[in-house]
Amino acid sequence: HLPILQWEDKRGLAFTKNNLNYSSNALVIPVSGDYYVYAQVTFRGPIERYHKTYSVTEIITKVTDSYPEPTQLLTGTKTLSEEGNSWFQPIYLGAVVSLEVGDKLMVNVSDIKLVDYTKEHKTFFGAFLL
Amino acid sequence: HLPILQWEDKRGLAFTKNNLNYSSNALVIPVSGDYYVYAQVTFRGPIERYHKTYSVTEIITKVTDSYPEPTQLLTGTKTLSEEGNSWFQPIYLGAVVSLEVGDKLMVNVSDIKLVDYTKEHKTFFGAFLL
Amino acid sequence: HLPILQWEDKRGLAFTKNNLNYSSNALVIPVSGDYYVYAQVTFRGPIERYHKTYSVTEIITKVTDSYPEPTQLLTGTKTLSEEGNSWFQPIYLGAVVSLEVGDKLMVNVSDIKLVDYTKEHKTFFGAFLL
Amino acid sequence: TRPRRHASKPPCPDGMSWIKVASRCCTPCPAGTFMDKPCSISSNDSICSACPAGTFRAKPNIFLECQACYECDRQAFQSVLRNCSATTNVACGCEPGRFRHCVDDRCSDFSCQQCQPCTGQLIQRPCSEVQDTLCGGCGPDFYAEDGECRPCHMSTPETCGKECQRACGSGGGQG
Repeated sequence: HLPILQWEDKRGLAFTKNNLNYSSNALVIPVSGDYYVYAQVTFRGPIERYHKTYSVTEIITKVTDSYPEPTQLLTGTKTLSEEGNSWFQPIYLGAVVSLEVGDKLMVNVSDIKLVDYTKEHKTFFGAFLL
Repeated sequence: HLPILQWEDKRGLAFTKNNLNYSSNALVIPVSGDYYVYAQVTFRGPIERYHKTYSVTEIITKVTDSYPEPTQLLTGTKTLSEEGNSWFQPIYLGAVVSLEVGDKLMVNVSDIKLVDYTKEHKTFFGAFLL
Repeated sequence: HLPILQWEDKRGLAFTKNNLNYSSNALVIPVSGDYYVYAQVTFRGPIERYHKTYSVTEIITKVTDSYPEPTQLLTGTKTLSEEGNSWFQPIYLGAVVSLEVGDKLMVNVSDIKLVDYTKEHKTFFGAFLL
Repeated sequence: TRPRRHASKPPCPDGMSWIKVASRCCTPCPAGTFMDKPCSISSNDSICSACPAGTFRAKPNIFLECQACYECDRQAFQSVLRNCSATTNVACGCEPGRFRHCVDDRCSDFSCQQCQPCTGQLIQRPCSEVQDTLCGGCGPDFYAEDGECRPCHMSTPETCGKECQRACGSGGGQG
């Protein structure tokens, strides 16, 4: 499986409320219902001693205790054509999904080393109950 | 007019509820109000025996029975610079629009052959009442 | 600071309601709470007598009367690789932020001359209270 | 006594799953089905229904729906290696004469590119599902020039240089 991003959930602009808590890299669903789930990851490169990146991918996945396989909910895949020099590529995803109490939401990326984690307003993740 | 995408509305992650039904390629608005409408289309190419694609466009449109012309609500248009080899380009759109009961929401694209329809989490469309 | 975009708030698809008003280039928050804030800016170029654009940036910022510095809430920054010929690049941003009554929301861009303001469905900005 | 804030989730015996709405452990639905009606306090077990066509569940589950099958990308010359069944997702490969050009290391997204023909060259490694043909040196009756393999019969004594003469014999092709 693709690497899972870790998130800040208290400091700066980050917050959780209404029992929608963050634990072990996941948002944990407190009550069953339809949620608008969204995330943006800003990718950036190249990483010097790293080979040319051909594409970047962001996936919001759902993990359910009773099922061994994660479910891919939303995926953004973008090929890159910025030759050699440094590049930035934001991918935003958002949609309504039906979730059950206890479901865990996570964000996977094709390569953690390419994620721009330096500013909270460039890479973010959230959900709200409709 | 640009081609209109068809959607799965029951199987897998897809669902409709609260009388927001899907019929003839459109979401039909059951009650007047402000809706957050969104869609992502993942485009991919090239299609070999097809000329080089210069740009891709996704438009969420509204059709109202009482007015002959569709209204373009949201548009995402992106030029492509991936030379020759295969490329992927997701376009996400989302915003609040005021809709009347009976209005129909559809997604148009510049070229249906370039739409990645293979996985439900790459291309999706939805709306919810605020 | 980066230039601030001006918006149409009455004509066409644009509207404001529930006291979420637009004044001096900003949406003014009428009641404290969590808002889903979003904006899309379509950038396009090149502007003939203009040097090659390396990247485009869109930032949704918050200004609070009691604090002299604007706060960057959401940022989308993308490098461009379309060699010379004309290009289009939409950037969509959206997330939940906690706001206080009187806070002002604005959209800043790296270069106003590159913003495609010609069609209301290509560049838009909004917010709604959860 | 302490008030029971809410029915906490006792561990279920192996092979059983906690059903919140029923506040009890029940047998999950087998692979290939989904939980149409969860078990309840009164009834003994859940009602499972077969996954509708175009959907699947690979493992026992308590889901209310099955997962939508992927589709093979015909526009990108993919072919179906294994159809979607009630318990397995579709598996896609490439049409004959094409190989996978992966978008990333996982290769969950790929296009099918034409195998190179190695005209006039020896095939060092044939084209396969996962990689292009690997061409070797020039084949018999061909000689190497400007990075290409040219047929001996196309050369003339005047144009047949050292390599051509080595590969095609002294007189070259015609004349």
